[in-house]
Amino acid sequence: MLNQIVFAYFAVVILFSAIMMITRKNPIHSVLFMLLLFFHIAGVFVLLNAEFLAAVQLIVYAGAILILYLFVVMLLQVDREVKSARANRFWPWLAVFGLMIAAEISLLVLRGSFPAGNDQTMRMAAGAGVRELGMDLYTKYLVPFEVASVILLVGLVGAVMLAKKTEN
Amino acid sequence: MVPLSWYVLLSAVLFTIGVVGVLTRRNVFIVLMSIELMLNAANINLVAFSHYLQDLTGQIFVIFVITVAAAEAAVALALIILLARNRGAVYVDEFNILKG
Amino acid sequence: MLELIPNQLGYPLLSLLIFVPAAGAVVLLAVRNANAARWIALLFSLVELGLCIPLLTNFDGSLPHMQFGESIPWISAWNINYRVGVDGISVLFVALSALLTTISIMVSWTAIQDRVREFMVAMLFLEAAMIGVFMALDLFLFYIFWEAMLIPMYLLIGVWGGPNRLYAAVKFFLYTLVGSVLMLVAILAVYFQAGGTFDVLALMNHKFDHTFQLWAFAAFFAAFAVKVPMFPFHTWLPDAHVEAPTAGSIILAGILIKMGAYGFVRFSLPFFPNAALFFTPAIMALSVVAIIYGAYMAFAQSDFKKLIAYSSVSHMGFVTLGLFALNSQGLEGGLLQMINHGVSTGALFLAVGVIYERTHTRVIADYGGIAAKVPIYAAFLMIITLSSIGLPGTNGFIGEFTIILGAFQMKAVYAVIASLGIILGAGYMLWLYQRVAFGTVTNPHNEHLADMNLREIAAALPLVALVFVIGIYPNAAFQVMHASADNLIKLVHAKTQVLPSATQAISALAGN
Amino acid sequence: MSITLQAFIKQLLPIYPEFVVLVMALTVLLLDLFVDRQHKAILGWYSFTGIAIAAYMTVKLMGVRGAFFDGTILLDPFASFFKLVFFLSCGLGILVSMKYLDIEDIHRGEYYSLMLFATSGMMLMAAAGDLIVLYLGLELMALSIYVLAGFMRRDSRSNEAGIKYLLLGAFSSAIMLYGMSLLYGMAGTTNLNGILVFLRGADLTNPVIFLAMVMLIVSFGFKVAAAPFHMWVPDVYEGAPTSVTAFMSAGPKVAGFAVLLRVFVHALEPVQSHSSDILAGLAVLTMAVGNVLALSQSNIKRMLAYSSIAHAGYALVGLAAATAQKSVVVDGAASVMLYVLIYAVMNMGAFAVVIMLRKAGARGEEISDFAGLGKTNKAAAFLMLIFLFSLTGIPPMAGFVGKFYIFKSAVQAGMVWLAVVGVIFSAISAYFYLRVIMLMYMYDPKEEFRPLQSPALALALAVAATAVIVIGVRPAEVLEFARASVAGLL
Amino acid sequence: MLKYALIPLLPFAGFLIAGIFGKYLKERAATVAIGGVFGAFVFSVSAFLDVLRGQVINENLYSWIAVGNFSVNVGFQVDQLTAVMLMVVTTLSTLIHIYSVGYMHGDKGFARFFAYLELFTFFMLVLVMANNFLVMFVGWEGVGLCSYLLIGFWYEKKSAADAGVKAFVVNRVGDFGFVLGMLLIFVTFGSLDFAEVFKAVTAGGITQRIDLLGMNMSVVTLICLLLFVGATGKSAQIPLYVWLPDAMEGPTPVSALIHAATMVTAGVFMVARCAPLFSLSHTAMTVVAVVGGITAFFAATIGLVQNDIKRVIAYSTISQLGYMFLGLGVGAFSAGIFHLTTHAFFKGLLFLASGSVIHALSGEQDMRKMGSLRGRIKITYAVFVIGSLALAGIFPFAGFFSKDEILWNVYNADTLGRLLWSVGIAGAFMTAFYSFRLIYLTFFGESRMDHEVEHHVHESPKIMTVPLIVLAFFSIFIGFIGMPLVEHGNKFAEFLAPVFPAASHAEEGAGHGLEIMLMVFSVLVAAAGIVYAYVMYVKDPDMPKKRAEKWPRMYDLLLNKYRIDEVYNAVFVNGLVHRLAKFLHTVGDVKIIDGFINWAAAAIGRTSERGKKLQTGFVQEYAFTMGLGLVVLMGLYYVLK
Repeated sequence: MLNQIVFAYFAVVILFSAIMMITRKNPIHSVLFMLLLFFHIAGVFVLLNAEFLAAVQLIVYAGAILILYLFVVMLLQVDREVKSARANRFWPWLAVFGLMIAAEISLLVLRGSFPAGNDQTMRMAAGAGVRELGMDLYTKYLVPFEVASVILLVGLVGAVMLAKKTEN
Repeated sequence: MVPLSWYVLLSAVLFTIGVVGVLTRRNVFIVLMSIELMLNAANINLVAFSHYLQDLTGQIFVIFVITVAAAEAAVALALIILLARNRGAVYVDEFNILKG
Repeated sequence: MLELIPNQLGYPLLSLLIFVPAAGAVVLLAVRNANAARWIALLFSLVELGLCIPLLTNFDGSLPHMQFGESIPWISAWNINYRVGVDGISVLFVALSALLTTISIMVSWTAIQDRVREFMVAMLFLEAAMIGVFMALDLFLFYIFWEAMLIPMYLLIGVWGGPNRLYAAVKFFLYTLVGSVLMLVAILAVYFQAGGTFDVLALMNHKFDHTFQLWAFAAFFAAFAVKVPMFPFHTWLPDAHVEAPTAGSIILAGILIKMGAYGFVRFSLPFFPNAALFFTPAIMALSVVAIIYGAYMAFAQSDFKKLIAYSSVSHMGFVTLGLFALNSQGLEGGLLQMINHGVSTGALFLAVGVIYERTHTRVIADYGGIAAKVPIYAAFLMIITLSSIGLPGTNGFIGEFTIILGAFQMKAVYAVIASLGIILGAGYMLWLYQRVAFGTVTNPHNEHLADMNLREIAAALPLVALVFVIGIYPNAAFQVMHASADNLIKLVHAKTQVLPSATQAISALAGN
Repeated sequence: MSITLQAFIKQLLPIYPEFVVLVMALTVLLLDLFVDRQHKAILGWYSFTGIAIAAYMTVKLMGVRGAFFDGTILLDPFASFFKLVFFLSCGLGILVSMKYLDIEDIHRGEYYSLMLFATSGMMLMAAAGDLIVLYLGLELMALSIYVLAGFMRRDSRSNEAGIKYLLLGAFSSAIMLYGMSLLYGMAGTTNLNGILVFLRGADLTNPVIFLAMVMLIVSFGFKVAAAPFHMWVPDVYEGAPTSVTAFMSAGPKVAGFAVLLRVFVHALEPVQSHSSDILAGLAVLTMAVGNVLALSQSNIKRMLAYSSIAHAGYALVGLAAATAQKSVVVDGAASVMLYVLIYAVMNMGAFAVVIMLRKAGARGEEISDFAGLGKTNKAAAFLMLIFLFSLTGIPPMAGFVGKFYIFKSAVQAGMVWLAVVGVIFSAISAYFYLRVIMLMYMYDPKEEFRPLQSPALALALAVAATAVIVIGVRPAEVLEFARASVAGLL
Repeated sequence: MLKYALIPLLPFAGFLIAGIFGKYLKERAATVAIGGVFGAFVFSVSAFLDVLRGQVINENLYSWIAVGNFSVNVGFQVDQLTAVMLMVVTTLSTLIHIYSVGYMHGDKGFARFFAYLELFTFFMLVLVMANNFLVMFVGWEGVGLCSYLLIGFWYEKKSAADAGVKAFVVNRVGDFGFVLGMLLIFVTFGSLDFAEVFKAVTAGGITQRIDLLGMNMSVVTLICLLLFVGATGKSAQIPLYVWLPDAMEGPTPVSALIHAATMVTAGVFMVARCAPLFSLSHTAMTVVAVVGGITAFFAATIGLVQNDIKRVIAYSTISQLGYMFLGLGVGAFSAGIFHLTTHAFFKGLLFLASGSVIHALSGEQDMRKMGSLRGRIKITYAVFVIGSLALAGIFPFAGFFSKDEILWNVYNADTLGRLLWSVGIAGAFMTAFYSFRLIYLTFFGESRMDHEVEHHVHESPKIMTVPLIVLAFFSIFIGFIGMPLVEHGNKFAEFLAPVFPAASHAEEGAGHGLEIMLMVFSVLVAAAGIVYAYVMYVKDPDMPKKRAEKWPRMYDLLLNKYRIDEVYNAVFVNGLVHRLAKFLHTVGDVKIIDGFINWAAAAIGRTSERGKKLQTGFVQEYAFTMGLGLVVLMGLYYVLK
């Protein structure tokens, strides 16, 4: 019961801040709502006994990525944003279209059935989950882990290569 | 007890909001963040499932998703900076020399 | 049933016939000098022609079987073999292709000045493909050659053609392509229906179920009818002919459009006899329409080449009429008429080319009265004209008469209408001749026209000779066909359980 | 639990090729610091040798089969076949790049390392036995190519291509991810075999499964440029540096088909009754869009972009056939594999010729720039002739063999209608290919110019042309190879 | 055997030599040519003698066409009928060759002319010697070809070229019937050999009947009618006679040889050859007789008023051919052939003589520009009169015997014999009238010549006059070979008897008395014609004008040959061919077929352009399209499940 209330709270805030995020004129506001959203998603993760992920969510997403966004947003003059239209001219149609997608997905999802899982905390105590995670990550998912590192490298190289001031 | 379907529904709606954002907003940053919304929707799914399935794969998947998102964001922002530099364009609908 | 008699000669004759021109094309790629290119091309085409001598002398006309057969596994996964052979139906066309290619090269000697080497490469490549089409006994192989022909022909028209060549070239290419891709699908369907074989002989023996036959026949028809060309798929032909260079027109009229008819005989009839019978009324109707319609079109033309092109439509109408009469007169007449048309129309285009090279106009009105200036040319043109209007003693008569005879036995009314076509034929051809050769010279340019030179006469003579040889002793050709033709008819009737309707013409004439 | 080095090396065996490519990519980055701007081509040849070595290893590993790293990595003929195709396209891509990069003045080490990264990503996609690896491989490839597309930093067209590709790519992979999450939620595992096992026992009317399948189709369809997910293709192809366009018209598309085959023929095999119909529909739409829109293009790169869409359509026909009937799986899949191989070769060849026309000053991308090429540069024109007829599917070029096999398996699967539609569209396609030939041979050159020439480019053209002719005339071996490689899927 | 083969081959050899080496031979070509035909003549004589000795031969040279159950040989047959034709053809051919040497002297196409004549002789001989329909058809079309070439001999003259084409095409129309006839013969009898076909016929048992356009007729009838269509083409009978008058554009010797003596009689010969067939079909015979009779009368009426000397003779030819068919039609085959023979000689004579006149007047053909020539060119005058008397059928000239035998048979013919007989008599009257009208206009009255023409008038050289004299001799005496009222029938009929079925002989019909009466009557009629002509054109020269003014319509109609040519031109040449062709081309090919093709192409092009517009370059619209695709696919769940 309590869980449900907590979940409801998180869900409401998440959806609210999402909607705010995509409707703000000023991207900086959007970024801030995004921050809010991430926090609450982290909360949902906690609710699902994924404390480690919650942490990652906060540190990487909120801490790193969003801040990066913030920098760039500020780097490029955004005051233009205030004057000009925020959405392209079809936005009402697209909103309706969005509702269609939502309806369809949720319809299909609800009509569907998932393998009966029972909502109980994982057998290993909180925190121990992290070790399990680590073990899997470095044994079973070794290759993907390495690949992920390469991806980051590519991102790095790419970003530097593209964005660094042009010589000559 | 929170039924699984609630999480799924939440993620579905979040996903949709992301889609709408991608489709409607002119500001490229917000478009990018909307995509992040969609990713997060997927993440919620993954974590929820992994919880209900008593299986960690979902969580691991999420870690990778976040990593990728970071790299993607880096490249994206680099390109945006280039465009802003070369053409002063930060609006998605300003990227339309190429068409036809 | 038909079988493939392995090649008894010490050397792979048919493969040589296919690959000698191809080799010539490759050799030419290395040549720079235009004149050298001409001579080398001529040399190779003559060698090819020489190879036809053992082909014809060693061919045993008494057998219906495929001779000089060669069969090498090619793509075993699809059960595709490099399988070639000739029978009484195809052997003559091989020889004709070789002859006409040589002649085309000779007439292009001075007419083609630009990119001579490429031109000759295209010619030889084309020859290889054409000969391959007539020899292929594997549907896949056949289709390869069939399509490969398009490339050089497209270039011949497009690069060395007249002012409106681009339109003509593309029209030719697309028209033919659309037709043949449908055939491709049908070929695949046939392959699976017959349990995974492209072997023509095996397919001849396979009995397809009726509805399948209808569809497959229709698809093959799309390809062949366009090539022939049958009414109403003929409109690419005039354009192509008008724009193509002389050599192109000769090959186009002489060989390419025969392949449609050849396809009917080689594939459509033996594979899908029931469908053939089912469609016969429609096809014969289309044929007579083509005969009359083509003749009328010819009357309306003011362009030398266009007129001849439309006359081809009319003549090919005779061919299809004969083939689908499904009796030996019609079939053999049709086959002979294919050769005749190759000879006569080839010669006609040669004649046009000769005069065009001097005057650079194809407008009939620009001529008139040249008979006085160029007597040899006039005589040549007269002979060909007569052969094309089917005067007895020339090849044209034999073909048309036997065809009409065959058609008459199948359904008399078609023969009657077709004979009307003969009257019209005489009309437009003689009118053409009159406008070109008779009267007084009206166009000052023609005052000092040079008569045919030795090279041109040399190119023309074999055709003139054939006109009379076939006209006076057609059995020489018929004897080669008999066995194969009879066998084909037997096959069709055996598969359809319909007995040859030799002399029911009386009732046919009565229309019942 | 400490493991000796040998043991570790031994463990890595199945991913040696990927390993090599990655190592080369990294070393290129390092070497870049020591090579001055005039001699960057060295890096090109260096990476080329890397590709060669990787190819050699892949061939060596042909014998080994199985699932490694807890089933996340598969080593089977199927994967090997595609790896070789990737090496082919990457190798050709590198060869056609060198001179071009000089002209564009963007000759940098990163270029080659990114190509290698992209290649390794594709290899992982082909070898993935697990949704996670698949996702990461795909992202690795995609990310590298986003950067490559935007590689001409000072050219805003290139930047635009990059950002467009990135935005849409991220969008599509978000959709894919959502689909994957649902799949995971159903099956409880991300392992492809696990998913197969689950679906075998599952109730297939469950809409969630369908939803997941659809989302995967959308995102993979995006990668292979299937309509209606194709719209990025023309823009990105036009904007990106031509050499990159050449590369990405081959590599990523082929990788996309590798994944499509792996997922829809193998993992989602039980739901084929649905996927097959959908794929057939997409195939028709794709062929239509590609061929029809290509007719009215004036920019050769755009034209080839649409043509590549059309070719994706043909390949999808084969895929639909493969998923339509159990009896056709081998031939259907093999036809797709053979087709993408041939397509990669002939398309790279065509782009190589386009690159030859790139001359300082003019971009040389207008179709009209081909006017009179038959006079000014016989060899280039003749090669282009071969590639274009091959793309049209006229024998005796390889393109015909590819199409033939595709339509053959379609007919075999009883999809005659699909084959008919396909051949009709390929007949239409003849028109716009012929237009180029027409310009080359039937018009006179606008102005004299010396096309780009370099040993690398010559080598690339030679390889492509020979391959096109040889496969066209003697397809038996390649065909057998493709058929044998299907084994990995079953 | 060789002997017979040589008969056609010698002229052919002559043709090849004169044709190929004409450029070098020049006038010597004539010698070659004459050698050729004379050789043929010699062998023909010997062949004729063989036949007289009763040695009829029928030999096949080689198998020509053999396809399935259809097989035709190239073969020759020399029986009585052929023998007669051989004599006629070779004799006239030789004479006319000789005559031409003088007539064509100095023409730049001299060698070509003789080559053509040789070729013609060859084909004509093939025609008469053929032993089956197909070989006969070869000669049949071959002579047509030569007539085309010779009519258009002076091809610079448009009218000449036109006339040639007209002749050929009109003949083709006839041949259309001939060909169909052959086809029907083959499917009925399974062969095209005369011998076999006629054997089958006489054996009887050919009873198939056909419903054609509602009429029910026997196969034989249909065959005969079709063949007769061919005959009307060659022998210029209604409705296909129109080409013959125009054929006068050719050089006069050609008119003599081809359009009077030989080729135009091929139709008659062919019907006679097929006598066994025709005699089986009463209907067909009637048709032949009626067409012949009408043509005889109709052509004569036109002949009355023509002013071109050659055209008058041309129409008289048509009319005489009509008589021949009239005879054949009533079963008097030998009579028909007899008239053919005599006609060949005197009509050949008339043409050559007129040629001599034209030659004398340096090319003038209009009788209104002649007159009072009888003193100036005596020989020509003399032979002209002889020829005309023969034509008019005055005793004892050749025409008398043959024509009267025909009329006598017609009179006795069962069906509408009397009617046709009276038509024939009327024709005879007109014949006499116009032939003497011609003589009076040309040789009597005062001169109406232009001056320079006048003082160039000269008699033709020996080489022309000698043949004239020879022909004149024949025109007088040839008739006696068919003299009636002698012991057991006339020799000619007797000679030909074996090749013809026993015709209803007049002897059975009525006694000699009636026959003599009719003869006298017809002679009187002819005489009347001559006198009337004399009155009109010598006694009272402006009488014609009065007559013309009295019946202007009538006169006009005759002068313009009933405007048949105009009608044919309007209906067939312009209407059914050229107009229709233009229409079909513009509508059928250009508008409909190509119209559709180009429309389709354009449609695809438009679609392409429109489609391009969708590619707006806006990322979000691309994304939207993807989303749309997603939605649709998701929706498919409800369709597919």
